[in-house]
Amino acid sequence: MYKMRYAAPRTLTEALRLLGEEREGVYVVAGSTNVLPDLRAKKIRPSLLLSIEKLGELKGIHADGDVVTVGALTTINELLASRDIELNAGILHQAAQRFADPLVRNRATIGGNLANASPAADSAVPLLALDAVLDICSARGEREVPLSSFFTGPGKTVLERDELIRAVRFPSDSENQKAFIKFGLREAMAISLVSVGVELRIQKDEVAYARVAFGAVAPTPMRGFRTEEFLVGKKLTAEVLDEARQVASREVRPISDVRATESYRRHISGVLLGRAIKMALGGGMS
Amino acid sequence: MNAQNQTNTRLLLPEFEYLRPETKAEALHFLDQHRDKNVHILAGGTDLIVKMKTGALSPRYLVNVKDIKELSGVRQINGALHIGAVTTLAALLRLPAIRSGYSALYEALRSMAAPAVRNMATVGGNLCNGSPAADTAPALMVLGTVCTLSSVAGERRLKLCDFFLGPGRTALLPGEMLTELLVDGVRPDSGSSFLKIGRVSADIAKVNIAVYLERDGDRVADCRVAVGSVAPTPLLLDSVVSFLKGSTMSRQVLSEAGRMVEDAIAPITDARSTAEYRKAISRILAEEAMQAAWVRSGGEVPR
Amino acid sequence: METRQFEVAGRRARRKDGIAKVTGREIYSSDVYLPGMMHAVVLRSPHPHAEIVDVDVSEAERMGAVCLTPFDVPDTVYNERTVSIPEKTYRDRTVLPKKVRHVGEAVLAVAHDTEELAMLALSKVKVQYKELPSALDVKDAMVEARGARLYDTVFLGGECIQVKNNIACERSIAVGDVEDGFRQADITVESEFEAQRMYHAQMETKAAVCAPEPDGGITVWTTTQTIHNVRQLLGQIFSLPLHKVNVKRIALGGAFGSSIQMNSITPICVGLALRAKRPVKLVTSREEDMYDHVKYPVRFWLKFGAKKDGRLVAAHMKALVDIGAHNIQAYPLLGCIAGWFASLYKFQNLLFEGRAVYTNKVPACAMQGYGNPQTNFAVESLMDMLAEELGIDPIQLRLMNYVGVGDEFWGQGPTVRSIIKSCGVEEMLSRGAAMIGWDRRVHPSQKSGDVVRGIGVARGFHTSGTGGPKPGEVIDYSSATIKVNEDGSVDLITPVMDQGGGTWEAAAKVVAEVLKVPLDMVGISPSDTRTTGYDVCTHATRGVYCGVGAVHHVAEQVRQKILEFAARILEQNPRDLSLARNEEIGQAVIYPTGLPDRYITLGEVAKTAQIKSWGTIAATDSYRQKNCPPCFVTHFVEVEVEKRTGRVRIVRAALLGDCGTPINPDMVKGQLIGGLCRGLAFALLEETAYDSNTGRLVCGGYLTDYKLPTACEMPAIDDIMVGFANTYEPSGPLGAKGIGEAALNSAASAIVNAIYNATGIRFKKLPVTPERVLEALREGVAR
Amino acid sequence: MTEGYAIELTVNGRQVSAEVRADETLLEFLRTQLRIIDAKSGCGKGDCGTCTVLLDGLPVKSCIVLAASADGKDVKTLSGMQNEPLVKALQESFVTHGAVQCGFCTPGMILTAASYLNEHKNPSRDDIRRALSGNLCRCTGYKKIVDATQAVARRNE
Amino acid sequence: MTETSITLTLNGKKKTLRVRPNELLLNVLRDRLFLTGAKYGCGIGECGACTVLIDGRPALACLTLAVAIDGKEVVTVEGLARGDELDPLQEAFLDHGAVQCGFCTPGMIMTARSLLDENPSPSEEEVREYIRGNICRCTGYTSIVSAILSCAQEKEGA
Repeated sequence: MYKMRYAAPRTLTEALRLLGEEREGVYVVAGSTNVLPDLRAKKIRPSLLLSIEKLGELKGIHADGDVVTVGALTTINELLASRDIELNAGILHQAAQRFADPLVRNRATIGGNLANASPAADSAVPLLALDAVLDICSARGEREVPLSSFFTGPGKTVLERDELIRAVRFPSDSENQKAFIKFGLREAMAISLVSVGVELRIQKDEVAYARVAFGAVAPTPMRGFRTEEFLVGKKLTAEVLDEARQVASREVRPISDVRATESYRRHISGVLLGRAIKMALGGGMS
Repeated sequence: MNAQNQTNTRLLLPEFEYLRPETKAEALHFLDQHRDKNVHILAGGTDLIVKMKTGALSPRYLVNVKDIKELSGVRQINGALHIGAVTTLAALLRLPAIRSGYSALYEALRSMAAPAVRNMATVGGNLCNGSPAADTAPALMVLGTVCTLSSVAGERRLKLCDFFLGPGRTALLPGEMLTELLVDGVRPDSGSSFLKIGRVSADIAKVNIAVYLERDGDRVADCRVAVGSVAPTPLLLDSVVSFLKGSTMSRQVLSEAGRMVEDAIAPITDARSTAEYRKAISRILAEEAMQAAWVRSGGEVPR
Repeated sequence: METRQFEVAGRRARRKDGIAKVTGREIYSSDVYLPGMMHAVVLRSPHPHAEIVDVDVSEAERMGAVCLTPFDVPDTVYNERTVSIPEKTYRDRTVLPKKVRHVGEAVLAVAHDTEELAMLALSKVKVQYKELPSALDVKDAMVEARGARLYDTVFLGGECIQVKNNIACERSIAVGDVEDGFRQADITVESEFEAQRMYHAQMETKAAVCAPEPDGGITVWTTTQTIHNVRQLLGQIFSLPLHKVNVKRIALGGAFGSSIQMNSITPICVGLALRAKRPVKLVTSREEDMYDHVKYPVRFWLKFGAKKDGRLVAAHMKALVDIGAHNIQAYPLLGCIAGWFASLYKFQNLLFEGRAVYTNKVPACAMQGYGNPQTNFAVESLMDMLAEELGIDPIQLRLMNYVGVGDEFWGQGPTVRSIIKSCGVEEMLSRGAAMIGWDRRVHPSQKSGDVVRGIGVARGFHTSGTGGPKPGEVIDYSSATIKVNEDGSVDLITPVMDQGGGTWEAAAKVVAEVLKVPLDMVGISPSDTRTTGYDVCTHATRGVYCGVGAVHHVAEQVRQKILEFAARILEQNPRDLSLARNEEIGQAVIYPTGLPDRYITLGEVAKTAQIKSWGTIAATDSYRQKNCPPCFVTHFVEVEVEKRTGRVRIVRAALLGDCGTPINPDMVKGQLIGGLCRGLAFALLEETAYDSNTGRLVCGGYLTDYKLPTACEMPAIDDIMVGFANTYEPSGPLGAKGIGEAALNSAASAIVNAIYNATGIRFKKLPVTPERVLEALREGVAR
Repeated sequence: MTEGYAIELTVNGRQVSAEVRADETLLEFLRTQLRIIDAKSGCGKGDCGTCTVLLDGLPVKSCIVLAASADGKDVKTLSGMQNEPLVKALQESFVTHGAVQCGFCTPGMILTAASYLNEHKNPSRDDIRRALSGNLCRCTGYKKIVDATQAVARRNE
Repeated sequence: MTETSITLTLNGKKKTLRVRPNELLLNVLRDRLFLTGAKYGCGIGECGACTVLIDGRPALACLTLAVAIDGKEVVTVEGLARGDELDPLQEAFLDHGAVQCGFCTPGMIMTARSLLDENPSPSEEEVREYIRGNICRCTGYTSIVSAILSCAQEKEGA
């Protein structure tokens, strides 16, 4: 008979120990907003639910100088409520506002959202745009992984079985101009059809720095490297924007599913990119 | 009935600690450990739990000995019965040896409560409860039962007739537990009998009486007579014994002995019966029990 | 036998609630569990008589308990039993009186998340009493000088009246001229008799669950014989409009009268729930229950005058009832005792003087018979004494004087009378005599040995309901709703409670009989006070005669509608249609009379009525019976007395019942045998004795020392013979009358008469315990 | 040996200790073990909000919260907040504004509204709509729910 | 008070519960598991309304500590019928009108069940003796005794 145990260690060391011991079938739970539906749908059949909720070490938001560190257990609503985030990672703040719904935001954690590796993960897109880095730990030690190389496929990441995300770090983006747009089927509780985040710095009318990220248009949330390349050094004229849209539409690798078709997603990706850039620049086009 | 002592037989209040020793030794250890702290042994619970519910007892520690294997069951060692103290009444009733050889005990057990209670209640519990009306008491007394009282200090043996000191009071010392009853083997030409009168079939005795007889031809070679519910403790009636011993059995002897039983006791009037009634029927029961025991010992029905 | 004309009534069938009951799935009030429910316990008085000076529940409240004290419940003065018209109803109590009048009277109540927490909180409550002189003996009570004064004033109807010498009420009723009657008598006999305080010991202790509703109303599940009277009392006490008080009809674990009034805990539970704004459950412990109610104990003085030939010419009865601390309808009780007395024999001239007196003991209330078994014990004992004086066979004397067909019968005191239309007295006396072997009966003087046997007879009766041609002082009517479903099955909705005797079965059978549907096509709907019309109470043996009478009345209306709808379909005149039961297809069928092949089923009629939008075939109505026919019983009992121990054993019994058509024969049988068992308890075993110093029950309220008969006290199966009189009550549903209370009424009397026949000793005080027998035998020997 | 996980928590103000399955949801625990039924089960995967309860004061969807993770926490359902003025006000306002139709979403809706109004003094209709966006209602079209909530918000100003 | 985890087999299913020492089996069955078949009648073992089978023999749930049934097998009236198929005794109680108010019925049936398990062909006397701890206030027992006897096997040679 299938049995499942539950453990809620109080220290990180204890959690990592359990994680290390339990080879097969251990499943890490934080806010459980994804775990329970998956359990019910029998998508997962863990032998141990390892709750990390009680690990104080994984909580809290620290902004020192130009680096912001967000504990993996930070809930989306905690992000929203954080002045530091609003000031230093506005794009993340914007994304958080569109994240699921107010109730889920009270439970869902940023670490969970990333580890779950949904192609549409709403927090991934802004964090990619923010060039975020993950602090990953295990009983064996610590390592850091750029978010851009964290995702390896739908629900897949570079996380080893015995590893936990401890925190997310990213440079403060206070002087960048940025925008996040989520395109879903409804205002709340929607899974994105496409989401786009951009971070730009304009110097002498030219794009000096560009970070572009897309959600729900590839097996993983993705950086729009080609689009970034295309943008850097350019003056953002209407023509350039038009072209940027096309670059983006070509760069994304969407599929057709219940929510939208591939071609529609490609098209929308371009459109959203344009809007995002305009939003970022506060419509101030030259 | 005031706020402090109002009872509620629907539940037990959380006023005690529960200890469940695995072995006799562990049980004795617990008893010793809490000897001064109002510790009580829980076996069948049919008396103890009732007393707790009705406010007659409020133990601080309950030591549940019901499941200790070494304390239950009956062994027959060269004729004699070694009865574990937590053997249930039902288990004893099912024992062919008791049915065939120890009529008094068998009849006492059968007269008690009802099957559900007999499945729970233990023989040791019935005795240690120290009720003057305990039905197994007179039966086991006339059968010459010796009890083993154990403590961490060791064991001691005591005649059952010396075990009862008063209502709810026994010879058990703090830290002691009744662990075994030893009943002699059945002698040839012997017989025993138990009789009881209650208000209804399943009831506490108004009077109960047990008789054991050894017959030598038409003479009573030896005998014992015990009565319950007529004094602070179950009584062995030596006066009657000395009269019966050696006498040739007859109707007159029976009725004389019956009269002596009636004279020997000074019962009280309570919720269950009156002193007068108890005296009157103790005589009747005595006669009938003596006759039954006599006949079982192989004697003729006296005329 | 008339019952043969029926296809369902009079035949054995499994009771509809049977499966639930044998599988443990029947839900009684004590089995109701609601989400977020609190559990309550009641603090009860340790004193027989005391004022409550002050209560301190602060500590209990600190523990999170919700408390209800005499100082925060409505002080509406009410009588917990509704039976008489208001102007004849005495009222002396409130939900939580500020003065306790018997040990065990509720002082205050405490609710918490669990019963255990409630108990712990209760132990922290402090109450300050001012003890008052108490009266435990009824004779003392009547001498106010001795200091006990339970009430200064009580209410009678609207007016406030003085209480003197603790006398709750008195009634004097005369027929003809008793003095003159005794002057005509050739012979008189007289004696005193005493019937004890006996505890109902219904298996389910009192229970109540109250859920406060979001609209400010309440839903109540409680042990009761009358959901509507409970509803009205609760509405009155808590000033709630009745539509916001819903009392659910729910299975009852026995009552025997103990739930004929609203249980004392019911309003306490409601008060707590309204305070806590959470559902509250309150179930009494057995010891509390034994301190809550008891059978009316009565002391009689009775005198008969008769002619040499045995014809009665005068009778005079004085009855003194020790009602305990509250007057739970003692006034109608006195009237009923008069009626039970007046309606047993044709005394020509009679005088009844009854008095009910308060004492500081558990309040007395109805217990199966409402004074009838007590009265019957006195009358039937004195009839045997008279028979002996006259040298007439007891059966002959009874046949000579009994009240029968054409005579006037008092169904519930002097104001509820009707003419008897069915009577099986003669049949039962003769058949019973044969069954028991009356001819073997010899005079006690001819018996010897340590074990003697004796045969006794007693006849009794009870009313079937309290209907009558005139309204009288007693309320009685019932209601019912019957609807035919679209498949031809039938829903029956009745407010009548069933204590287990089978009233609901009878109702279902009557519907099946009248509408010709198979019994298993009749469903007894759950019901409550919101969905039903009024029914006074399942008391006075009225369940079948009155309650099912109303069902029968409504069923006839539904029958008419069925025929009218069928007529439209068959294009016939309703009068030309026949309604019949067709077991093969399991339906009632309707066809043009004489053309059974052209039938349509009731299901088809109902379905067509739906499709064509004619409406549902249904009817709702109320109905009052115009009579109160007596259901007669006769008990023949053979006892064995062990002279050396005084023990009495019933060895054989012949139980005869005249309930008109026995709609549920095996249940009528069950009632008669159950009656014998409780009669045995009443005659030989049970009494709630009090400690004269403390006013507490000697048994402490525990069944350890209040012994109930077990299976071993009853005679063997083959030694209990049951017979039904072959009668038909024209005014009853399918010719039925009641049986319930009658089943007990003459049982004890027969046992006591049998003991006399065995020993030659006449016992006039119940119970006849071995102690009393032995004592009497010894005195007898001594004298 | 038990597979159950022992938890102790406060539910509607009362201490509860119980054993739960590892995969038992808080909703399941409340409804089946404690028989608290004002939290409803609408979708079982966090999509509808009828199961809303307050966990340490925050509204959450109890169908996607593990019962085990409520260990040591404080859980409140609507029935446990009957005496809170704001909740009372919302309940009355919902009734007077006809914001209740089938009523199945109402407990969750009121809980969410209450916890939001506790934090935000004078929200706009949009704020309220966003605050309630995790609670679905199929009957009312939300307008009257927002009206009812806003009416209370105004009173609280 | 400390809670203990106990495991019992209840009506054929393994069940693990945390109980406190003062909790009575009857209250655990009724208040916590909502098995309300066993009734409270007197609380002190005088009426038998709470009779259940513990390890196959009748016992009184009102006098049994829940902690003390760790590892034991408990059968309540709810566990008697096999699915929709009633126990022969349940059928017999229905057919013999042995049920009136029904409050004693569950305990009565459990006691009768164990009687027939111990002694498949009891005499009427044996039946009465065996059920003497189960009080019924309605029926006068006759119908109950008949119902039980109707389930008894013919004695060999009888």
